[in-house]
Amino acid sequence: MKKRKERIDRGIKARSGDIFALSSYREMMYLSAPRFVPIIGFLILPLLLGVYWQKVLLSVAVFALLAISWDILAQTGMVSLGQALFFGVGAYITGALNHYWGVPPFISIPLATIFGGIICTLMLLPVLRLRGIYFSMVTLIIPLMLVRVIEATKIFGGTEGLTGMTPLPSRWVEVYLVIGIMLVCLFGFRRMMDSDYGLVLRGICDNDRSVINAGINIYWYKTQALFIASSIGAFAGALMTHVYMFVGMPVFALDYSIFPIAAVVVGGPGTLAGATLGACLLVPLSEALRGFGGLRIVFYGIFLVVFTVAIPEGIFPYVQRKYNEFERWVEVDK
Amino acid sequence: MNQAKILEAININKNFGGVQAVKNISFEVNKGELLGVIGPNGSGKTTLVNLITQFVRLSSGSIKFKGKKIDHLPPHKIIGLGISRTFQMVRPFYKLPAYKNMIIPLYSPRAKSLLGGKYGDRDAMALDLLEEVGFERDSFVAYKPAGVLPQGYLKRLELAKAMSLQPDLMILDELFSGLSLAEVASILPIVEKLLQKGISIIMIEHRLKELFKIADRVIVLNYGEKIADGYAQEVMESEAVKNAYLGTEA
Amino acid sequence: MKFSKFFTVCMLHALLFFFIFTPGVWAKKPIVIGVPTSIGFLEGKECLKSVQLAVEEINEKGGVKVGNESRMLKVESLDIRDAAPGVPVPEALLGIEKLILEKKPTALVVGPFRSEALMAAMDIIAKYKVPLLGTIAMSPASEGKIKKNPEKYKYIFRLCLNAKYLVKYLAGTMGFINSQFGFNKVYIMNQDVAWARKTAEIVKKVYFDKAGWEVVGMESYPTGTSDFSSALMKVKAKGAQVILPIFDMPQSGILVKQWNAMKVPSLMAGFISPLAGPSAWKTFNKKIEGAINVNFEMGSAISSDKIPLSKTFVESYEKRWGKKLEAGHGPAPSYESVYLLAEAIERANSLDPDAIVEELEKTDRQGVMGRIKFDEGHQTVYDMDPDKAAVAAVVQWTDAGKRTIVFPPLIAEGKIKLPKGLAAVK
Amino acid sequence: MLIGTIIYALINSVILCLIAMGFNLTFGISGVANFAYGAFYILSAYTTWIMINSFHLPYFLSVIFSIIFTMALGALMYQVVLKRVRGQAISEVIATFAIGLSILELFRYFGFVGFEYNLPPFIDASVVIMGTYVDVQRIIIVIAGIILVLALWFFTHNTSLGLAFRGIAQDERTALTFGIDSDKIATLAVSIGAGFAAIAASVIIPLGTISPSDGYDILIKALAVCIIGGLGSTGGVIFASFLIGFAERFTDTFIGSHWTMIVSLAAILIVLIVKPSGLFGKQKELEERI
Repeated sequence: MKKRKERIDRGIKARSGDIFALSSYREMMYLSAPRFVPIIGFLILPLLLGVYWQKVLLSVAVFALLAISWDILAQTGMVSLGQALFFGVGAYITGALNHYWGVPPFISIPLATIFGGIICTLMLLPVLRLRGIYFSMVTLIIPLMLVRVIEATKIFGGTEGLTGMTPLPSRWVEVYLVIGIMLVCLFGFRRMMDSDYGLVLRGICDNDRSVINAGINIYWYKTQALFIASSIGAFAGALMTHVYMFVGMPVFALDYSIFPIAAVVVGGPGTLAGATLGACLLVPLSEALRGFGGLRIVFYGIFLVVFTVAIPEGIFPYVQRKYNEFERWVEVDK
Repeated sequence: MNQAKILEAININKNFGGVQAVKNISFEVNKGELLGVIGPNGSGKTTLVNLITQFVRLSSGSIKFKGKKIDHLPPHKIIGLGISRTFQMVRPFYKLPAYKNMIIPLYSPRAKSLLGGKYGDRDAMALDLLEEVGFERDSFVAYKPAGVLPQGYLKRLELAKAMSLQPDLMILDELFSGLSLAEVASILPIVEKLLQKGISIIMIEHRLKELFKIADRVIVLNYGEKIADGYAQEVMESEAVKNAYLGTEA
Repeated sequence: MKFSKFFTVCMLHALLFFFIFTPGVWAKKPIVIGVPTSIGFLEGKECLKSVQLAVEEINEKGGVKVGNESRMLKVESLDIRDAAPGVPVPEALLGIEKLILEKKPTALVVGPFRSEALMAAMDIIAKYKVPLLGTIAMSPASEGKIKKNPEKYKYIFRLCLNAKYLVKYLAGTMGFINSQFGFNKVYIMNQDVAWARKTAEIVKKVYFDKAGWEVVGMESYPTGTSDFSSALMKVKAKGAQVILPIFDMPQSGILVKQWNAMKVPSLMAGFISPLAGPSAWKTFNKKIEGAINVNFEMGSAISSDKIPLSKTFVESYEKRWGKKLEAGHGPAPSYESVYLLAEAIERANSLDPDAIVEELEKTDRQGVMGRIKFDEGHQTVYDMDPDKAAVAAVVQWTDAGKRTIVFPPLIAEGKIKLPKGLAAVK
Repeated sequence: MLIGTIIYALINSVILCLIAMGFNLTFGISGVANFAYGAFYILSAYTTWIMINSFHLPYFLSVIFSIIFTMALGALMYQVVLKRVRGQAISEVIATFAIGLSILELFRYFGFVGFEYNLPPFIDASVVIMGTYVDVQRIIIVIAGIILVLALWFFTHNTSLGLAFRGIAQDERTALTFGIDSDKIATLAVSIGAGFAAIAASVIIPLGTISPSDGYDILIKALAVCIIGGLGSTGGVIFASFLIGFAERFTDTFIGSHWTMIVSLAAILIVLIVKPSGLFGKQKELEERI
């Protein structure tokens, strides 16, 4: 009991007064290690890995982005079953820009990020007024139907898709660009969700009446969260388009919707770091399981069920707790 | 005594799929007074609050606040105009420290405009407000997660949240329910202080004794209808009220 | 008791023999043949089994001679799931790359289902220089890519029918029907995917429009369609004598059932994947009499007395796996591809990809599908004469659940019979 | 042509209605959105197939068995998984979706693909209705659909269990005070929903073949109908089925088959913009402005 109390104190002091953190070398290490270890790890990894595992790392980062985007939405009370919508819209925008007008990737990707966000937000705007699972149902359906629309109208290359996108200058640019953006998103949005703005977003999920009662327009905040999340997803899609030099109907695939959810559920919802951790565990695991073919998806399903039912908090909170407990042990020794 | 009416409800009705929860009620709240609303369970009191703040839409009738119609506005706009309410069921953000619970109202557009278009130091403001409602500043109570606080503190927190918006009209929905006598006694002065500041209050309450101590006027609801309206003493003695409400409750 | 003892002793001896006398073979690592495809689908499943069959046959005969020693073949398969709707192409590509990098195969066979996956995979294959003998994806676009840059993409070969030859066969069948019965009104129904749509368009352009047919309707169906009543009513209303379907989705079975239930008096002649295998008779409850279907390659769930190898293949497949071949597209060329590869390796006498490719290009083999030769786009040449090129087979379901090859004439076993209610115009 | 289209539109509508009914029922009563619905549909078809082909049971018995089996599985899913996450919408959705995914992919993995996996029609014949050939199986579907709707109506209005269902559907908290065990009712709701999926599969699958990927299509169709009709409203489901059913067939005949999907999508988007809770959606919380 006493120990637990100490942990809470540390949290508040560390957040409110930087001076405290500077009091000892040890404290600084303690506070900065969780941030610097993953950053340095992600920056060094590509140098150590072969071409194939670099591709896997790229997938890790892309799915981490989608998972972060999912988690932001979920924290605002919107459970999406269609991250593929964001991914696909981003992918098609950059694909079309590049294919029809020859816009270079470094302009088309940011454009796709912003306009992808706007388009997805507009598409889902009517559902924001509804509580409950409507949002999930609609997000599940829209990407699958968009596929059919593209199939039927034959826009953007129809079933064949568009090929021959301009690739990024080199695979190093690919890997470091996506890792960089992922780290920025992870820490930036983690900070945002911890700020008072994020508090309002999380408030909407916990108790929307209470937030309305504060005179805050929750739809406006939901719209903002939706825009942020869909922009992240659209960026991931846009980047992948230039990596694979191809955009087609599979960008709306169910995989892009299920993977991120699995990553968040396994890593631990509500922290963004959990989402990233989940992607870091699941994507390589999925590579290892590749030999099992379709059984892999079955494993996912079982994983998801077990985690939602038995370990709903996920891995990250557990790791976090362990990390804090370790430090407390040392203090008592002194 | 001809004070300006701050809130005016004219013939408001509410249907819930065939059930008439509020029947043709009219009433008004004068500036600076405390209006008590009483009635047995299920008589439509909470629905009335929801209708005023537009958490639930009117079936018919109209509501005016400071002379302007508000029944077409969404709830957050109404709250922005200067009506704030507390909930009967308090549902704070359990994981957050108590003072962080105050951040959301302090982050609202109204709080911003009150400070002249800037957000202040919200943490400090939150602690100040909490002190006002009885969170001792020297203790750690304000820093504890809301989930571990006793009911009395949660109600105070709810009150502080409503106060943080510096409303002109405050609606307190069963603020005292579930509290001990001592707790009620310690919160009552806070409400009186609000009245002194000139804030009008609608108070929905089951604790008649405490209510009548501070209420200027009282309206009584039964089965969605208003059966009495007047000064506290008059209402207490009205036959209809005794039959419908006091009689049944005893 | 005695028998089991004897049996155990035998087994022990066999094991001993295996360990003592075979190191010469096993010292050298086996030659790995990679099979990256969609194993969760019928065609993929049967292709893989055909490859395994061929590998076992070759190993039984002592493997492949490289230099002075015989080396065994070994199959490494990986499910790239590219045929499943909703699996992203990058996901499939990553699978191929993984197979190449981790199992170090000498060559790949079968390959992707979807043409866009094949097109994208070509770059990876060119990068790692591993020959691919594709047997599923059909888009001629890959040949164009090879012709444009032969040095880079020379590692890609295709043994199965491509869309161009499919058109040739469909047009040939239609011409045959026209000359026999004088029919000239057709309704084209195709699945809304690239290869089927293109095939339908090209057949219309190069054959129907020129030969004076009237195309009374042309409709593409998105994957997942479950009701074809509108089109079938139109067929009847407009008096089309022939329906040309081009479908490879499982739901196309509904079309056949509905065609039968609505008693549409037209000849169903084209490609519907569920009709290819022998079990279709049972699947469709004996209601498919008269339907004509193209089996894309001789040997893929069909055999002809005139090509003995095709009979051997179909029979040994059934013997090995205890199940008949059902896929009308893929198994025969998959089986053949292993033999082509083995021969090319022996001729090249090395495992160097460029040497193997050079020998593969020289391939001229009388196999299951007829005579196999590659053109400059590395596509197996298909034609109507099994002694000169590879052949496909147009098959009609007759009463009693038998399948008769009706086209091309050189291997035909019977004449086309008209369904009830439809009479020849001539 | 027109009459034929109307006849087939009618059949199509009943098919959609059958598909969506179970999903809607489960949600209406227990508030559980069973995203494993499509998987149950496919699972029951495979169960029937296995019963017929591996255990050589008569067709009729196999169908009955598969319906009971699917219902038991639904109840099991509630007891083992959903009970523990009850009330947490996120977890419910994820868990049921994941279960559905596992079931479907497991079938695919074990090689349940191919055209031999199909069920024969109950009666293999066709009749002529107003000049249009219709197979008897489709007529059976229509009859089954009508019977199910009537049975459901009778059940919820005349039996005590059915009344308890309606009680829970209208106000769970009050129902609890009357001694209705909400866990038991929810178990039944999921189970009956699964049973509806099984019945739908038994009559619809004989039209075509069984394939795991159809499971996703079925879920999507059910969702589309429910979104348009209003989740939890039986009348809404029936109305929406007819709306989509007719729209699909008429676009197919008069515009082109590949436009059918777009019609559905457009319908969903328009309904969402005009009346976000669906045409007949009348959930209490949706009446509030939140």
